[in-house]
Amino acid sequence: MKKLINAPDDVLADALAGVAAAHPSLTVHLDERFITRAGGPTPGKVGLVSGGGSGHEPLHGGYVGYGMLDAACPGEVFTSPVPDQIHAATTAVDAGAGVLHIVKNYTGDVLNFQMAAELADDDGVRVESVVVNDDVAVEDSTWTAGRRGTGATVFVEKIAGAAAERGADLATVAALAREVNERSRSFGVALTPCTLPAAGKPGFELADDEMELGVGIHGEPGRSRAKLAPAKEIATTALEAIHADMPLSGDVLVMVNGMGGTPLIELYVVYKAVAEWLSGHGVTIARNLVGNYITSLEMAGCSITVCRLTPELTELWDAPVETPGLRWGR
Amino acid sequence: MKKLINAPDDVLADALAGVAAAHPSLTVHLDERFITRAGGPTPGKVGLVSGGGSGHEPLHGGYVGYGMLDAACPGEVFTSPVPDQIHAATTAVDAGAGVLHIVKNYTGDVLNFQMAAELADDDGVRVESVVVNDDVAVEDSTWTAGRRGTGATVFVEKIAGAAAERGADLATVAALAREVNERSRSFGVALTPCTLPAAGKPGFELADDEMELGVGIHGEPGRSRAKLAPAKEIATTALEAIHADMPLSGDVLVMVNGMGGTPLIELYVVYKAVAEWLSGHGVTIARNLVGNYITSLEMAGCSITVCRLTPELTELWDAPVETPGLRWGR
Amino acid sequence: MLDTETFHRWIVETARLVEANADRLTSLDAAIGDADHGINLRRGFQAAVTALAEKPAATPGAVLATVGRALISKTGGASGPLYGTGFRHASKSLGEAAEVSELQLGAALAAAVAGIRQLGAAAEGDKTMVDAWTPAVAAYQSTVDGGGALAEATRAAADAAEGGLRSTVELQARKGRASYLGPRSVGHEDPGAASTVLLLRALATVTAET
Amino acid sequence: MLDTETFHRWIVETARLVEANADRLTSLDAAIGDADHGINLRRGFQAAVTALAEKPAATPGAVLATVGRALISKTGGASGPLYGTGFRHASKSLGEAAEVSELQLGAALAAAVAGIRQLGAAAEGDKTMVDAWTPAVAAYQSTVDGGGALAEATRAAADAAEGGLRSTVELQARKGRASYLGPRSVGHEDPGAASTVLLLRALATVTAET
Ligand SMILES: Nc1ncnc2c1ncn2[C@@H]1O[C@H](COP(=O)(O)OP(=O)(O)O)[C@@H](O)[C@H]1O
Ligand SMILES: Nc1ncnc2c1ncn2[C@@H]1O[C@H](COP(=O)(O)OP(=O)(O)O)[C@@H](O)[C@H]1O
Ligand SMILES: [Mg+2]
Ligand SMILES: [Mg+2]
Ligand SMILES: [Mg+2]
Ligand SMILES: [Mg+2]
Repeated sequence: MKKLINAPDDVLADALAGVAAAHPSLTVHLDERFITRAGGPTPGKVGLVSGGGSGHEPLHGGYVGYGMLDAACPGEVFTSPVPDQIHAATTAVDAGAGVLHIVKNYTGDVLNFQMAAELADDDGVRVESVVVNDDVAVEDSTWTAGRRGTGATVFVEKIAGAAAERGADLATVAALAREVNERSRSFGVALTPCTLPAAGKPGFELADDEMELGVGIHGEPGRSRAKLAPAKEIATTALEAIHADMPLSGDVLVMVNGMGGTPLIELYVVYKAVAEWLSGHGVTIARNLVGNYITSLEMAGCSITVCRLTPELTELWDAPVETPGLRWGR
Repeated sequence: MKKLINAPDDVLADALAGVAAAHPSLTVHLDERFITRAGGPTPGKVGLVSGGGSGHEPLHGGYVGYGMLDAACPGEVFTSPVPDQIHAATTAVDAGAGVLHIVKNYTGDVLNFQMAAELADDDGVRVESVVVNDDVAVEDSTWTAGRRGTGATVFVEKIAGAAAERGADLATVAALAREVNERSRSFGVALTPCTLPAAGKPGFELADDEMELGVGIHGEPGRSRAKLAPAKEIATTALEAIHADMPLSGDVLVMVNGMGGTPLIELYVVYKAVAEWLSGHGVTIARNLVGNYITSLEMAGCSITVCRLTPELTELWDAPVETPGLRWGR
Repeated sequence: MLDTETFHRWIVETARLVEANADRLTSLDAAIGDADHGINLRRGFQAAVTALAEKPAATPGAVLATVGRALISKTGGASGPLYGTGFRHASKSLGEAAEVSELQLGAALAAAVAGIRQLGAAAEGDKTMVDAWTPAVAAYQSTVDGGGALAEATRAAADAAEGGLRSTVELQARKGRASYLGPRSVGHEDPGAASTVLLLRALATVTAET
Repeated sequence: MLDTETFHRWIVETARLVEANADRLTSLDAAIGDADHGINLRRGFQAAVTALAEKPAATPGAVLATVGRALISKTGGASGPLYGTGFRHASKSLGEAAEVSELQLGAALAAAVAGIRQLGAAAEGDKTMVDAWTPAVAAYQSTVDGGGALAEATRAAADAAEGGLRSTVELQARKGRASYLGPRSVGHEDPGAASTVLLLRALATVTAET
């Protein structure tokens, strides 16, 4: 295992201290393990709290700031946060208008946020939860834990964050968050595995000519192994899977996301293929992101997320945002 | 070789097409291989042109836009651009106030920019060149090609770009660019090599417990091989090398830069160590960047760049910038 | 009758077994999950042992309440809330009792599995820790019902958990992270079922001489 | 006397040798540079061949002018401007001549190396292509001065370039990317010197029967 760390057990604490040192706009609660905006809660505004395992940076801590999250709760690497830290973050950001929990659909995240919501409820904080489940690589049936939450989380946090910033109430912000989730789908592909610092060896193995189609953001196996293919074919596989699940049309927001170990030049190669496929299918990319937005440690690969926009969603997407990971308009 | 590409020979063309599709704010001259702002040259403004081998994204194309570059000339992967494309870019962005070439100090880049400057001169375009040479890993003596240009390029492009945007003349912009370069030093460390698409195999080899201290951004060997060390030690080695060459004091701008294959969480671990070392030496980090700003394909590792700020440089750093790779203030 | 000390030893022994088997648990999780189950439980049970050491509990129920709280606060993942809730339900079932009979222990184990099933909404056959817990509790109960000694009953529980663990190999996961794999989840032991075996094996060990 | 056709064949033969040796050139560059010399030169000489095919040159000097321009426009790196400038200087030295004598070729080669030295500011011993060019031009000259035939002189040049290449192994680089290595550059052949050998070997081949 080759990592720029001090000791496997210190990765999260050290990284949080680094975030604290790097970003005066954030307050990092090192002991309780959550990150808030430095200014404290915005009076009257609905608070947005997200969280999940670490190792997906800039998600979630990098999305705390004006126009996006009020707090992020980083768990250990690839492990959901615990109820205490979510509870503490929820209480810290409540400004009387209630708090929205944005939760990626993994049993661990769901259970821990649920327990935290109950604790917050005991304190009289109104909490709504939206569960993000956009990954078409896994079946969504009542016989499974449902789809995984991946790239759409970035869209949900941005758009719900913009609505909250404008003063929308908790029910409205939650409804928007759910709408974004419902209109979004993702598909990921891994070329290499990644290694949990505490485990010291890769979570799975891939032959030199293999890729994992439909990989999860924690390196969970996906739909199938396949021979490594050109970027264009990979993009087609991903978009066909998305399109089969949610027919694409009209204006879309597209993210071509790097998983941490893939250089930007390759993401642009993929983006070209994505743009060509979509325009060939009569779909217009109205907005896009190309870069590392929700990663899986040093995994090589990419995920593609598509959201079918409405004029309202586009406008909220364009609204100013000022976070370490996403910034425009101020 | 595992890459998200279509064919090794198509990487650059495909990536440029992807950049064109992704960024309406840019015009990508696909045949002539250069990137300009979509709006064309800004009347009366000094034009800033940079360029170099591809594979360092977001450098340089990602820094074209308001407050930074007017044009970027991407060469083949890790190969300097050719005079024709630099000449074309120079002519395209000249708005009568002359053009500054920002060149990283490699023989190939220097020679090709020099030839382009002569061609532009023949057309009556005034060109000044600043050669960036901030890498303390290699000796700067009259007996060598001098130091390599690395991370300081980002600082030079940002600060000179801000000055040009404010209407400074060519001599002033060039002098500022040189000042930033002179006040900046870098040191890089690689944990893994990277693979040129056209070569198909890694440019060098590192054992499982080895790192390359002082690595170049093209995977050039550095000062020495060493046993992989904790992040804190690596940061200390880098900062001591920088400090030995240019004693640090006062306010600095620090970049902890990922080389393409290193996850952000590790960069924050390094940033913590950097912040502690600097504050232990009475140096104040006034501004910082943590992320992938000048990469080496999928190489794992990081580089640390420090610039000794002046009030003027800080103000220019803070000025609005709107590029795919760096954005704030608008 | 089991005293507070025995419950304390149960947790220490569980922590020891988890530590010794952490890599195996993580490997199982690598096959059908995200390769952290051993890491999670090690963190959780270390926290439980520390919590008990820092603030010794006065009753068996208090031991389990502390453990449940520590697991929920420190484990993370799916297993943290599930085991934590199990211990809290068991604790409530024991109430303030200073000593615990085999019948009371049986009720506590039943409460634990009920709490886990309620929170996780998993049924038997879903390839989760429930597949180890359910036969274990049943085996304990029937041993006690048949007049077996406490030591016999806990051993029967551990053995049945092991049987339950083996049964998970053939199953397709319908809950938790492994369910994302669909048919590809077949052919592997469930990590949570494997850790449940350790927990019950530890119980059998500390009650072996009672 | 060498005609336009021979000069054309020189470039085609060079392109062939570069193609055949591209991996070796790249490996040499991997050791002390950035592992692209073979890739760069392949691209450059392919472009030169294409340019000559698209717009046939009328004189030997025109051939070299086209090649110089193509190398500068397409190669990139340090070697592109250096070789390109070399060919352009050689072209200027040949002027409009329709046929080239051994004396004229000698002057052209001398002009090439002078152009390269001027642009790159490298001296002999700096571990660059200059270390192959310089003895090659000298050997060519002294063979011709001694009354040797053209074929002999070009072979002597290629052999001397090879000697120059071997001499670079012991040298520490003072120019180009390899200079960043300091003492670690010792013990390897210089890639540009190696490609210079190919260029001169190709010249010897196409002039062997003259
Ligand atoms: N809904 C559920 N009900 C019961 N047990 C579950 C459920 N979901 C997961 N588990 C158990 O949790 C184990 C995984 O725990 P762990 O790896 O620590 O958490 P995570 O899956 O969040 O990484 C599984 O092997 C399974 O036994
Ligand atoms: N200043 C110089 N003068 C002469 N030759 C040089 C000089 N710098 C570099 N070279 C030659 O160029 C070769 C490297 O070419 P190449 O790998 O194509 O370019 P780059 O170094 O830009 O990647 C070296 O091996 C050396 O022979
Ligand atoms: Mg987990
Ligand atoms: Mg090169
Ligand atoms: Mg797990
Ligand atoms: Mg080279």
